[in-house]
Amino acid sequence: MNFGDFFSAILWTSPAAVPLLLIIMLALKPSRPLAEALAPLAAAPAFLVAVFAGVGTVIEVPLLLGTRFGLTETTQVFLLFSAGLWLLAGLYARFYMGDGGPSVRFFGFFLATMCGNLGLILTRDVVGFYLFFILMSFASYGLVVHGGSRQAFRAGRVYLILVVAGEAFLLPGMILVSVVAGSYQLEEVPAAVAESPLRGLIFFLIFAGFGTKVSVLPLHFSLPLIYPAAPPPGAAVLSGPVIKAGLLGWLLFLPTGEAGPLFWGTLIAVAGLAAAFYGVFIGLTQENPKAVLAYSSISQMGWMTVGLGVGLLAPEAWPLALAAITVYAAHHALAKSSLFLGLGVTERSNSPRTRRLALAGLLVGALAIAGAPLTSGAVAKYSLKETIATAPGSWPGVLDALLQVGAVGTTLLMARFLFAVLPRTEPGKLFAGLWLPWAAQLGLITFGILALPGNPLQTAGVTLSFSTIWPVTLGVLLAAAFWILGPRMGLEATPRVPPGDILVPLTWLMGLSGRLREAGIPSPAARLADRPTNPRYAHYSEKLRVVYPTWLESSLRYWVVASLVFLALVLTLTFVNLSV
Amino acid sequence: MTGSAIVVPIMLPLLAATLTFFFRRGAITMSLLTAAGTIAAVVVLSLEVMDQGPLSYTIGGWDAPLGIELYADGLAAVMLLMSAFVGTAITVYAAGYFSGKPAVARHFWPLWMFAWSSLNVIFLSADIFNLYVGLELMGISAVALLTLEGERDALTAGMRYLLVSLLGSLAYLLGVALLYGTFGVLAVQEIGEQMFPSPATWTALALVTAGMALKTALFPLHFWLPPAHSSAPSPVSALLSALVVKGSFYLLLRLWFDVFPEAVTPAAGQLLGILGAAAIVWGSILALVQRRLKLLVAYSTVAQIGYLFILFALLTPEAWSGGVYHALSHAFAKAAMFMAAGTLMHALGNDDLDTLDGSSERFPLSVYAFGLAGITLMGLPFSGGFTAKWLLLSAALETGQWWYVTVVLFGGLLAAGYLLRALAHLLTPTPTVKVQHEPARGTEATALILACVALLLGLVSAPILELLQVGAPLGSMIP
Amino acid sequence: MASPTNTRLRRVLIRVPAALLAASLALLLGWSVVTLPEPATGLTGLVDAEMENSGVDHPVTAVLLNFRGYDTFLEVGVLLLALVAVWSLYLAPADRDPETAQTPVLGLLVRMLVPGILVVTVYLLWAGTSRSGGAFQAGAALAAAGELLLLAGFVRGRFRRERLVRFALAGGFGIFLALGAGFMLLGNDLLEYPPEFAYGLILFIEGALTVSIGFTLAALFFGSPLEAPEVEK
Amino acid sequence: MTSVTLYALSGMVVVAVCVYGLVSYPHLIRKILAINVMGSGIFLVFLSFSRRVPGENPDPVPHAMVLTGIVVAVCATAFALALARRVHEVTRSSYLPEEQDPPEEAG
Repeated sequence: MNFGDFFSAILWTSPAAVPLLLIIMLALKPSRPLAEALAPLAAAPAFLVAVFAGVGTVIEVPLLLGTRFGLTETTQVFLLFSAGLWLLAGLYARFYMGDGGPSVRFFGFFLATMCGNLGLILTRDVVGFYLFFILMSFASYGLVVHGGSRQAFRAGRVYLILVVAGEAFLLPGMILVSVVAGSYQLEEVPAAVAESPLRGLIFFLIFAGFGTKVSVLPLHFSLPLIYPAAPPPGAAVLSGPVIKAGLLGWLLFLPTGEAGPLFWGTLIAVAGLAAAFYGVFIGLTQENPKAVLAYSSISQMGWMTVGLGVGLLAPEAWPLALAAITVYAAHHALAKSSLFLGLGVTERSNSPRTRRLALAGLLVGALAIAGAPLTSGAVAKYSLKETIATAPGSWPGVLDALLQVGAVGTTLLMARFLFAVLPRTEPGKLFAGLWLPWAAQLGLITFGILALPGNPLQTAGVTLSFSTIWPVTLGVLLAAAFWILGPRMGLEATPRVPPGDILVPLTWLMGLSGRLREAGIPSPAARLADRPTNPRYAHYSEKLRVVYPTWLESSLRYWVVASLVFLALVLTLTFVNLSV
Repeated sequence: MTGSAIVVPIMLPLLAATLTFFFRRGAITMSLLTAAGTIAAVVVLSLEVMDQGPLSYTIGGWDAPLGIELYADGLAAVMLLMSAFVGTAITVYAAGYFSGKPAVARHFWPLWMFAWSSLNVIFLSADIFNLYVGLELMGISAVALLTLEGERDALTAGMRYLLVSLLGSLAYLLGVALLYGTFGVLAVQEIGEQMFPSPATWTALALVTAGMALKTALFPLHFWLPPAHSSAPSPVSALLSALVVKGSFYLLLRLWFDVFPEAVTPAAGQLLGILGAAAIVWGSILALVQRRLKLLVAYSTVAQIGYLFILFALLTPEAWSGGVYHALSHAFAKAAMFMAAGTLMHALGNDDLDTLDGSSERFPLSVYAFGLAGITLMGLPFSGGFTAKWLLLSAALETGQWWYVTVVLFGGLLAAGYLLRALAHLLTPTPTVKVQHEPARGTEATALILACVALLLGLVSAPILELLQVGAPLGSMIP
Repeated sequence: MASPTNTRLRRVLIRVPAALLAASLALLLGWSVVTLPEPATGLTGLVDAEMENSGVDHPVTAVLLNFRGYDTFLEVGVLLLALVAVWSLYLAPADRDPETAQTPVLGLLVRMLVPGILVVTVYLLWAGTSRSGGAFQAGAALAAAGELLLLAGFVRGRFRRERLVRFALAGGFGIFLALGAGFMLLGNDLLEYPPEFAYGLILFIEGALTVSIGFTLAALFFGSPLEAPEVEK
Repeated sequence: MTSVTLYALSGMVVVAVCVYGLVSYPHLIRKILAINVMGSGIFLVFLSFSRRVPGENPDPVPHAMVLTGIVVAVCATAFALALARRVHEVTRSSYLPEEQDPPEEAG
């Protein structure tokens, strides 16, 4: 490896290596102050790589099982918005967390999650992607439980269960992918998967494995718990770059751009639609603004999933779908995390003036999510609409209508969010350091469209079409009507669904046998659970678990037995060779 | 003169063995110098192998088949690196461990130097009879090290181990006799080239394989291992579990892939694979019910050895590399684990799991070492064990042998079960932790460093796997 | 306790399968021997061709100390290892009290035999270069002299001049090692001797080995010269 | 069958008999003896092979191997006997702990 290679290896690995280095520095007392000062800027190298490093170069780094780093046009966009968000959230967190032990702990997990997130975007090989993905998933746990409350730990537990479940699909999925591709290179994956006889299995494993991160139904139930539990900068990165990593996993590992069974695209599109509307309906019943945002994320990820489904249905138009999904992902990451950062600002606003300003900022973010004209949301919706048009059969008409209806729902959901924020005040110290990153984000959401390639005026123009204006208007009108008329008609008591919705029956089911036992009803499950307490069963269990194995083991130790086994092995090995 | 580095890992420990036998003082210094020299030589050798491909070295100026040659390919280099680094750690740990026991230490040093050189003799030899001498050197020194402290359990375990070891070696020697009778040469490479199936070669294969399976403690021939490894002095437990079983495993690997490939049938490989899978399950089940920490760790070795044998059933480049990588990372992790367990046992008087409650408060470094080593044994991501399991799983999926996937994954879960059970005891807070002896200086840190290396092996797999591909028998892996 | 019947049953249960398996093994081994390929090949031709370069006249000695000197070198290592291993057990020495051990006949016999054995030792050593014999045979004879002396109570297992004895024990291996590796500094391979000195060097090494082997074999018989330690925990 | 094969066969029979002894007699000294004699059986096989090679002189390489093997076997046997003695000193038994002392062999 000559100097130039070495230098570029350093350059390309720095986005993942710098956070790791900072974690080590945080762990060691002497270097801790320096690390604390630098931690907010840990994503800077990634940002620089995203801006300057360019697409197409792939360098090999002799780490892991031989990993490769590089960028494609898609991952460049992912890296750009992810690194940007990590930077903003890092600066924000520096001021939000203050100094001291909790801050160090938070930044430890923050940096580890960042390392995983940025690493998986940059890596160009299966093993690297998988390992960074795992690092990100497990490190996020620390962000979730940071508050240390009982709810936080419950959320963390639910989150971990989903992560481990996802693992169970991902590990075999990833290994299968590399086996069928005969290579660890990501570029070769989609085609290899499409041609493999095992493609159905691989498709399922990848869909479910990354689905836990994307929050596809019914694997969505951790989101409404973890967003409220995490502190605002943590929730911002979880809802921004982290959740998009699951989407990136789908984009990289599913056989996109290849002709595959129609069933796959249909399944994904339907799953996306279900999540899109389910999120809105359940979200409207939430009281906690962060839970509302979580359901909004479920819904919005659903729309991106629809885009992917359409892309699979119409492989020839895949570049268009890919662009739409990428734009949508960037938009949603920015807008959603801006709402979380804004929530933090609003909570700490200590004067009516700052509070009004903060609410205004939230309104901008909410409008962007709703897809109001001149926001990034409108651009995202527009590109999705273009993609939908490429779908085969009667899909375009149906999907287009649903997209517009969905936009009404999203607007209502955002209104629900704003109403939920209004009554809250928790005065605290408000630093400029909280305002500035947030303001930057809002600027990106609104003016960022001007930076898109093409004529800015034209881009602004497409966001002003009838199909973007009417859903938002209708949504706002409906919300206003509800706000004004609701109390008079006694409608303020909307139905309440606990955050995590299906989690409630799930936990109930898991606790069922215990409850039945308490009620005196024996069930097979209860009997199983009862075993250790029943002396007769305990006896058997002890025998099976301890006595028999120990007895068998001690009989194997008899010299006679052991040496006869040895002789038998000699003879068997000979005859095994003979017989073939 | 190029390539002379190859004799250093053999001659330097032998020189140290003679000197430490002869002089009462300075044994630790001599051993540390040996360690440093061995590491330097092995690193140089590995770089040469990486650079120039497999190396041969003629001894006495006589080429094979008349003379004996040393041979170093990627596999040998990786094994030498393993023995050099783990051996150095054992040297450092033992210096602390035996500091208060001059009468035991006096014999420990020459015996350990003999054991160390015997491993390197085996890793480098390209002559089947010379390998027999190496095996006996290893067997006798291993047993003598085990019985060093003269405790009752260790003596009986040592007696059993010696009988096992001699039986295994004699089976091997009989195999050598049959091979010489058939081919009239002793050089590994020549026999490999001439190999053809015949009753004598089948019998030789069976004898050699069974002998090495016995010495490597493959289920159901593992009966001698748990008593031996658990009753030995802690540095010896570490070196037996980490290195000595790898010596005979290495020999088996060499013979199957370099000597016998023309005579082996897939069915024989499947038999070993099935025994390996059984070892994983059986070792784990027994580890789960142990009440003593060192026995638990010893049964974990029984289980982990199972992974090594799966490669014989899968027979792809990935499986071969994965098996060897498992041997490598297990060496570091298990040495660390036995060292940590030994420190705790020495400090708290015994290694009953209940006695060890709360040791994490007094000996956090040892408990960290135990936990980190556990990560590798469970095969969690970013550890050396993960790399090994990834490769084994790839091979199992590639060859469509699904049930090995289940066994490997299930084995990871079982490992988590027994290790977490031990860790739960170590982490249980208790008001009174009675410390009988303070651990010697450096012993805790040594275990921790080894455990960290076992983890790091996951991060830097690529260069090691690349080295391993030099002269690999089944071709190269997925790039 | 097991009743006699029970024990007999147990014995049958053990020995019948053991006999059956051992018999199968015998058949297997016999079959392998009978079916060995003919004509057999060996290394005779190669050894004969290289005899003149080996420095000695007897093919077995040439193989032992030159062609396969590495095996011999390691085997001397095994010998030293076994000694350390036995000593590490701290067995009480097998000393004899001269008062009880020595009858007049034994005393006289030993006095007469030992010098004779020493002569035989030297002869065996020298003979090794041209016919059957060599360091091991000579060493074994030397060891027999040592054992006779011990059994007759002339020497004791716990000796005083420990350094000297240790030198005699480890010297053979040490000299072998030093010479074998030392010539590497001159650019030779390991255990490769300059041809012009080969004969002398081999004889010298054999001599040193004879002393060490004799002492070691005797010492294996003697037990440990060291006081058993207090239990060290 | 040539006399050479006969030697080899008898070596193999010695090995098999010793294997039987090693398996079925629990006394440690018997086991050690069985192993030692088994080694001799293998040496016999080696030596018979040295005469299989056509030609006037026997193949010297098996001789050398046997000489080496004998020394190794002596070492192993010496250590095994010493260890058995030590085991007897400490446990007062000449058997491995899991083996019972059959009456006819006790004492």
